[in-house]
Amino acid sequence: MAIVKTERHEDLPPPVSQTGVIGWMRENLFSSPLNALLTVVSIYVIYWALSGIISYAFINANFVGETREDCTGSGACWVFIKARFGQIMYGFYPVEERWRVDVGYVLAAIGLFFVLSDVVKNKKWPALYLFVFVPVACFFLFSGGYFGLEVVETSQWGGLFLTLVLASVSIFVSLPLGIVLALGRRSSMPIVRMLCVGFIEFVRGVPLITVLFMASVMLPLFLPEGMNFDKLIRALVGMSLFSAAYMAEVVRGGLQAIPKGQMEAAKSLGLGYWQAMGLIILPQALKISIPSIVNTFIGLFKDTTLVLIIGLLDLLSIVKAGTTDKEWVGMATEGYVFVAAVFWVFCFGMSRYSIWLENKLHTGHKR
Amino acid sequence: MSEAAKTQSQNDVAIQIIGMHKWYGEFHVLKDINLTVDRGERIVVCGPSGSGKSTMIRCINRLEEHQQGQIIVDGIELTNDVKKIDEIRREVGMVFQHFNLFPHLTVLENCTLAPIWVRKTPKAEAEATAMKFLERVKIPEQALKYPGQLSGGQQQRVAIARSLCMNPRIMLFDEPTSALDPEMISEVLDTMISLAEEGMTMICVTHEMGFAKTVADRVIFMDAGEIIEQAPPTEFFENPQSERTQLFLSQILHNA
Amino acid sequence: MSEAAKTQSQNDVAIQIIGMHKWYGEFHVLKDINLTVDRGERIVVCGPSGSGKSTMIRCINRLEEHQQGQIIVDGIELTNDVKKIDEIRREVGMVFQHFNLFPHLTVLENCTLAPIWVRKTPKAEAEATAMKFLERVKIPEQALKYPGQLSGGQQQRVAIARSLCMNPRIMLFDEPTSALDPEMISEVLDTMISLAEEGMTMICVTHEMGFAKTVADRVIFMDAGEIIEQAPPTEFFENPQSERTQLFLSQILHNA
Amino acid sequence: ATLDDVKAKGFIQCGVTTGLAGFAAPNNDGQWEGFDVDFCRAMAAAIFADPGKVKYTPTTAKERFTALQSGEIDVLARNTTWTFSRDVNLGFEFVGVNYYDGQGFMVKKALGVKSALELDGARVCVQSGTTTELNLADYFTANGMKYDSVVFDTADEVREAYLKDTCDVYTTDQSGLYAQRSVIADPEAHIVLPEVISKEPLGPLVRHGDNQWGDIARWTLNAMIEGEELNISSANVDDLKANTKNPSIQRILGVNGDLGQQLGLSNDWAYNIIKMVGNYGESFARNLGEGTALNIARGLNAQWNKGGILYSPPLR
Amino acid sequence: MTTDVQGSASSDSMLRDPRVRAIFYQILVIVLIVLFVAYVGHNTAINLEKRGIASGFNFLSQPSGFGIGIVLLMDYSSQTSTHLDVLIIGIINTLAVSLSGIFLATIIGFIFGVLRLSKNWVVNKIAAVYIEVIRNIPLLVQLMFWYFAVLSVLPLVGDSIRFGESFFINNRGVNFPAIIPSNGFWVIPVTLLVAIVLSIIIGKWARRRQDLTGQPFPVFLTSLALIIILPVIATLVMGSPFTMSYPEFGRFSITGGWSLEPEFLALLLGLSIYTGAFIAEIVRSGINSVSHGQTEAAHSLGVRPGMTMRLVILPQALRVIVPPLTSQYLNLTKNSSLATAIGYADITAIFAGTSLNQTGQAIEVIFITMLFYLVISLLISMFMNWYNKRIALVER
Ligand SMILES: Nc1ncnc2c1ncn2[C@@H]1O[C@H](COP(=O)(O)OP(=O)(O)OP(=O)(O)O)[C@@H](O)[C@H]1O
Ligand SMILES: Nc1ncnc2c1ncn2[C@@H]1O[C@H](COP(=O)(O)OP(=O)(O)OP(=O)(O)O)[C@@H](O)[C@H]1O
Ligand SMILES: [Mg+2]
Ligand SMILES: [Mg+2]
Repeated sequence: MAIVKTERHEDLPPPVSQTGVIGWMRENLFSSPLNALLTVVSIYVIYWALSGIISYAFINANFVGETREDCTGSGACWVFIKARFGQIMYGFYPVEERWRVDVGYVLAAIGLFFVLSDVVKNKKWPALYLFVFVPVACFFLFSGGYFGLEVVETSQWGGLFLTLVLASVSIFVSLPLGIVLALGRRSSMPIVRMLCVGFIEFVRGVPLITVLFMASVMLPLFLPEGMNFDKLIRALVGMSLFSAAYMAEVVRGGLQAIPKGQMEAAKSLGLGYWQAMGLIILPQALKISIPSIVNTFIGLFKDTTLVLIIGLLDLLSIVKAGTTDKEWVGMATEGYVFVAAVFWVFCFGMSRYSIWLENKLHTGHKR
Repeated sequence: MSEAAKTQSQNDVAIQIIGMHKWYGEFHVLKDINLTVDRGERIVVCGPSGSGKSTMIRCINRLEEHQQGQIIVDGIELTNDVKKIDEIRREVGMVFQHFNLFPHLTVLENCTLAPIWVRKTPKAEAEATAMKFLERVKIPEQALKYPGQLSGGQQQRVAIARSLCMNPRIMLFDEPTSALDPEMISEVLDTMISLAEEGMTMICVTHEMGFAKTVADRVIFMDAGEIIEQAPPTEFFENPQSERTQLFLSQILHNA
Repeated sequence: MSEAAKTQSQNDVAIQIIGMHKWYGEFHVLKDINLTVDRGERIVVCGPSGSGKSTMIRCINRLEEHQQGQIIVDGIELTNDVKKIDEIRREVGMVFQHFNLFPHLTVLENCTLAPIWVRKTPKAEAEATAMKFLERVKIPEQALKYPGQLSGGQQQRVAIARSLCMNPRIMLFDEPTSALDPEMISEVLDTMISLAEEGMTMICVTHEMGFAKTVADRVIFMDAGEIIEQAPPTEFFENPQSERTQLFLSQILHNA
Repeated sequence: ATLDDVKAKGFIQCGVTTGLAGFAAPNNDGQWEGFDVDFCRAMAAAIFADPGKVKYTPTTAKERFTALQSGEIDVLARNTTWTFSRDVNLGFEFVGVNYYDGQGFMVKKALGVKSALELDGARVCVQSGTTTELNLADYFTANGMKYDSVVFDTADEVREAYLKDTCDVYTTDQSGLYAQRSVIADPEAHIVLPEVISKEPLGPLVRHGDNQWGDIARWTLNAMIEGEELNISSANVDDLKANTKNPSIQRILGVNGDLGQQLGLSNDWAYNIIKMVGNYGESFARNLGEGTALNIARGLNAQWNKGGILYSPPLR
Repeated sequence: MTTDVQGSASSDSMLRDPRVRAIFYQILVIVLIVLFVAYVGHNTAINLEKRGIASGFNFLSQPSGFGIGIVLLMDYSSQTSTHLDVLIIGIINTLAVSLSGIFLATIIGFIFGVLRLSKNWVVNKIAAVYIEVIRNIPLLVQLMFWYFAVLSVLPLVGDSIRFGESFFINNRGVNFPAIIPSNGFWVIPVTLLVAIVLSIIIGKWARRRQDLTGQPFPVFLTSLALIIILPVIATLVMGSPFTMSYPEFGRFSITGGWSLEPEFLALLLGLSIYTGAFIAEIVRSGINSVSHGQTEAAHSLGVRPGMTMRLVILPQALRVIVPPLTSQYLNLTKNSSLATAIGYADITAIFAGTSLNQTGQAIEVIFITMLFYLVISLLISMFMNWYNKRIALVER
C-alpha cells in the first residue's frame, strides 16, 4: 500500500516574515529580548560616538587657511596638516626633487598592481619587474648620484616616504632571509637547526626597540674601525633581521602545511633536495602563506614608527616635529589622528587584501 | 486533513508532521511534508543527495527551524518555546553521519555528560547506565579511551550509546554508516538492528538497502524536498510506483 | 643464503631484497624480508592494514631507510651514497595512494618537470614524451589543466603518466586505487593492466583481487612486518596455505 | 686620525639635539639652525672653508654618548653639561663651554608659586638621561622636599605633558625653559622661577685620545669668543684683514704667524669662521638673544670684560 | 638501531654520503660562527679600548642619583639606591604593567571575540569595527593618543570627578583611599584566606554532591558571598584594625591614599585595548574552529547553549586559541617597552634609558635588558606550552 505523490509541488517564495527588511531585522536585531536590548544600546553608542567624531573632524573643523589663526572652530584644525603636507609626505627631501619619489611610487604601484591583482595570469614578468627592476630603479632614483640626478642624503628622507621605504625594504629583505631560516629550522642537521631556532627565538623574544637601539648605537662598536654605515641602513638591518625571524615562522607554517607526499613524490622522481624545494615545496608553501606574510607586513609597517627612538624622522616623528614648531603648538591631537588615519588606510587595505586572497586561495583548492 | 491527523496524534503516534515547509533563504528545501510515525515504527528515508532528507529529520529535534506547518513530537508541538524544545530534545536521540563525539572527553564522559548536566543524574548512576549501553554496543572495554583513539565503527557505536544514555523514546539516524570503512559498517548496522528489534521508534536516513529490508516498517523516498513515495520495503524495492523512485533504485542497485 | 642470492642477481633480476629489517624507533616494522623480483615480473602485495606493505615498497626507492640487510635494485645496492640513490630513483617509478600531483603545475608541467630537471631533456622533447604518455593513459585533452580540476581517477592516471615520463624500468604502486570513488577505480586499473601487458616490472600494493587475478605473476601476503606467503594468484586465492592468509581472505571476500 | 677621516669623507658628522629651539632645530626648509649648529658650521668653515660641509645627526639624550663613543658622530654639540664623570669616566673631552647655564623650574602662573622651595609634593616633568634628573633629585633631597618625576624621551614630550597639566613643574636648563616657553601658545601664563639649582656649563665634546681633533674643536670655539672680544665680526673681517695693524687680530686672521698650520689647517681658518659663521656674539644674537623669540639676555655669557665670565685663552 | 655502513666505501662515495656531508657542513658552520664571533669580539674589544670605555658590571653598585616616578614594593631614594635598584624597579614596573595588561587584554579579547560571533548584527559590527580600527593603527600612536589626547581631556585635579568623598578621577590618574594596617590587622587577611579555603572546600563538596545526587550547587555565588562577608565580619568584630588614608587635595595634586598614575593607566589601557583586538580575533577563530557538529550534537542531547559553550565548545576552542594567545602575551610584554614614550618608568625607560645614559655602559645595559625580556618570554612560553599540553587532545 504505497502512498505515491504524483503532482510535484512548485517552489514557493518564503513567507514574508522570513525575507526582506522585516525578516532580516527579526533575524539579526531582535531575535530575543536580550538581543533587542543589545541592539538599542549599541545603536545609542554608535550614535554617540559617530556624532562626536563627525562634529570634531568635519562639522566644527577648519580646513581653509594658512596659519593657526585661521582655526576658529571648536573641532580639529586640519590647516596644520595642510600647511605641513609636503614635509609629512616627503620629509626634508628637496622640493624640486620630490618628483623622483613620485615616479618611484608610480613604478612600484604598477608592479604591485600586476603582481597582486588577477589581471595577468603569468606572474613571472610582473614579479621580475617588481622585485628586481623596481628596487634597483628606486635606489638610483631616490638616492641619486647617477644619470645626472642630484644626490639626496638619506638623512633628508622622512615622513611617509621614509616609512614606506623602511617597510618595503625590510619586507623585501626579510622574506628570503626568513625562508632560509625556516628551512634551517627544519633541517636535519642539529647544529644548523639549533642556530636557526636560537636566532628566531632570541629575536622574537626581545622588543624591536632594543634591536633598533642595538643596530643604531652598538653596531659601530662591533665593526672594524673606519667601517660605518648609514643610519638608515642600520635601521633597515635591524628591522629586516627582526622581521626575518617572524617571517621564518610564517614560512615554516606554510612548509608544514604542504603534505609530506609532495616531497616524497619529488624525491621518487629523482629530484634532489634543492630542486624539490625550489620547484615543488616552496612555490606552494609561499602561496599558501601569502595571507600571513601580508599580516607580518602589516605588523612591520606599523612598527616603522619605532625608528623614532633612534632619531629617524618617519611619518609619526615628522608630524610630532611639526607640533614643536611654535606656530603649531597644541596640534598634537590633529597630528595623531592624521597619522592614525594614514596608517589605518594602509593597514586596513592590506588586511582586506589578505582576506580577499585567503578566500580566493580557499576556493581555488576546491576546484 | 490536519484536523483528522490531530485527533489521531494522541498516544500511539510518536511524530506527526503536518504540511511542513522550510526555506533556506530563498531556497525552498522542504515542501509540504506530511508524515505520521507511530510508536515503535521503524522508518527508513532515502533519496538522492540534496533532496532534503537530513533537513527533514533535523527539523524534528529543532536543529533546523521550519517556517510553516506543524511538527508534533510525543504530543508536544515544536514552537519557539525553549522549554518545549528542550523537552523534545531530551526525548529524541540523534546519531550523526560524522559521529560528532566530544573529542576532549573520554568515551564514558561523552556518555554521562548529558545525563549529569541535563537530567541531573548522580554521577555513579549515570556511569552505570553508560556502561550498560556501552556493553550493549559491545565496547565496554573502550570506556576510558578518548574518541580519537577509536576506529570509525567504534566511534559511531559510542555515538549511539551516548544517545541511548538519555533514554530517548525516538531515535533519529542521519546516514550513520556512510562515513565508515566497509569493514566497520556491519558493526554499526548490527547495533541498529538490535535496537530496532527492541521496538525503539526510529527514523533512519540511509542507503543501506539490506538494513531497510531487514528492519524497516516503511521506506520513504524523497526528492527535491518532497516525499514522493512511501511503502513497506518489499513493495518499495520490488515494485516502486513512481518513475523517480524507479530511476533512483536502478542507480543504487547498479552501484552496489 | 645471501651468497647464493648475489650470484643470481645479475641480469634477469630487477629487485633483490635480502634479509632486510627496519625499525621505526623501537618498533620493528619489517622483519627479515627476502624477496626477488625478476625483470618483467608483476607482483601484488596484500595484507592487513599496518602490516608493513607500504614501508616495504618505500624502502625500494629509499623513501625510507632500512637498517639491516641489503636491497639491490637493477644491480645497484642501496647505500647512503646519494649518487646511487639518485640513479635508482630514476629507474624506479612510484605511484602513491594520494597521487601527490604538484597542484601548482599543470598536468603537462607535472609530467615534464622531472625529465627537464633531472634528465636534462630539452623542453620540446619532454613535452612530446609527456603527451605520448598522457595519450597512453587516455587524457591528452587535460594536459593544460591543473590537477585540482581533475577527478580522482584522472589524477591518478596523470600520476602514472608522470612516472612513466622518466622511462622507469620498474614501477611501484602503493594502493593506487584505494583513495578513489568506485566508478573511477576501473579507469586506473585498466591503465595498470595495459602497462602490465607491455612487460613492465611492477610491484603493486592493492586489495583489488580482480586485478591480482588478471595480471599478477605472484601474490605476496604480509602480516606484522613479515612475508607470510607467496604464491601465484590462482593458488593464493583458491588454496591459501597459511591460516593467517585464510582468515584475511575470508574477511576481504565477505565484504566485497 | 679624525681630521684625516673628516677630510677624506668631506664633511663633519655633528651630533645635535632632535630639536631645541635656538640651539638646534630644522627650519621650514629642513635646514638645521641654531646656536649649537653654528658651532658645527664654524668647525666646517675652519676645516673646509665651507660651513655647509656638515651633516647633522639628531640624537636623543639617551643615545648621544653612545653615538659619539661608537664613532657615529665626530663631535657632539648638543647642550651637554660638562661633568666630571662624563669627562673622565665616559672617556670624552669637553673642549670648552659655549653656554653657561643653570637648571631652573617653570610653572604655571595660576599656581601662584613664587619660589622653588614651595614645590614640595609636586609632579615634575623631566627629560630622561640628562643631568637635570640628577640635579632635581639632589635639590629636592637637600631641601627635604618630596616630588614625583615623570620622565620622557624628548623635550617635545616633556613640554606636551606639562602643557596638558600632567605635571606641575617643567624643569630643565633655564635656556631650555625659555626656549620651550617661547613655543607655548600663551607664554605669559607661565613663569620661570628665580632659583637656579645647578651649574650647567654646556659645551661641545669629542672622544678622548685624538688631541689634534680636540684642539681644532677647542680653538674653533675660542676663536669665536676671541673674535667677539677683538670686535672682529663677519661684517668687518675683510676690512680688518686687509688694514689692521693690531698684531692680535693679524695673528688670529692668519695675516701673521702659522696658528692654522699648527692645528693642521690652513692659516685663514679663523678668518673663515668669522667670515662665514660670525663671532660668538653674532651667533648668540642671531639664535638666542634679544630680538629672537627666545629673548635671552647675555648674563653670564657676556665677555669677561663686560660683566660675564666668557673668557678665551689668548690665541698666540 | 644498528647502522650498517659498508666497510668498503671509497672516499669518493664518502663525500656523497649525506651524513658525512651533514657533519662537514655543520663543522663548517661552527667554524664560521666562531670566526665571526671572534671577529666581532675583537673589534669590540679594540673599539672599547680605543674609546676608553670601561666594561664590566661594577656600575650596578654605584648610586643612581636620579628620581623615579613610580616605585612599587621598594624603598627608593636617589641618594642611596644603586643602579641595581633601578633595574629591579624597572623589572617590577614592567611586570606590573605586563601582567595586568595580559589580564585585562584577555578579558577584553574574550568579550569582543564572543561579541564578534553574536547573531545580533549591530553588536557584531561594533566588535568588528573595534577590531579593525585598533589592529591597524601603530601602538605607539595609540599610546600617545591615550596619554596626550584622552587622559588630558579628563578634568584638572581641582575639578576631579568625585565618587563619594575619597575616590577621584582626574588627569593625574585615579585616587582612592589607602588602607594602613594597625594592630590586629592580620586578622583580616587571615579571614580572607579562610574564606578562600572554604570556597575551595565548598567547590569540592558541591562537586561530590552533584556526583552523588545530581543536584548542582551555586558554588560561584556562595564563594563570592563568603569572600566578601567573612572579612567584613572580621573587620567589625576587631573594630576596624586599620586606619584609612584618604586622598586629600594638596597644593599641587592629591596627596595621601593610593593612586594609579596616568602613565600607568595610559600604558595599561593602550596595551590591553590593542592586544585585546588581536585576542578577539584569536578567540573568534578558535570558537569557529570547533565544528558546528559539536554544537549540534550537544543540542540534540538537550544541553542548553550556555552549557554547550562551557562544557563542549570552549574546552576544544582553547587548544586552538592557546598557541596564538601565547604570542600575543609575548607581544604585549615586549610592547610595554614603548612606555618610554609616555613617561612610564619601565625597564627600558629607566634602566636602558636613564641608567644607560648616566653610566654610558651601553653594551652591558642592553645585554641585561634583552636578557630580561628573553627570560620573561621564555617563562611565558613555557607556562603556556605546559598548559597547552595539558589540554591537548588525545589522538590515535
Ligand atoms: N544551511 C544551509 N543553507 C542553505 N542551503 C542548505 C543548507 N543546508 C542544506 N542546504 C541545501 O538544502 C538541500 C537539502 O539538503 P540536505 O542536507 O537535507 O540533503 P540530503 O538529502 O540530506 O542530502 P545528502 O544525501 O547529500 O546528505 C541541499 O540542496 C542543500 O544544498
Ligand atoms: N613514520 C613512522 N613512524 C613510526 N611508525 C610508523 C611510521 N610509518 C608507519 N609506521 C607504522 O609502521 C607499520 C607499518 O606501516 P605501513 O604503512 O607500512 O603499513 P601498510 O601495510 O602499508 O598499511 P595500510 O594498508 O594501512 O597502508 C604500522 O604499524 C604503522 O603504524
Ligand atoms: Mg544528508
Ligand atoms: Mg600502506
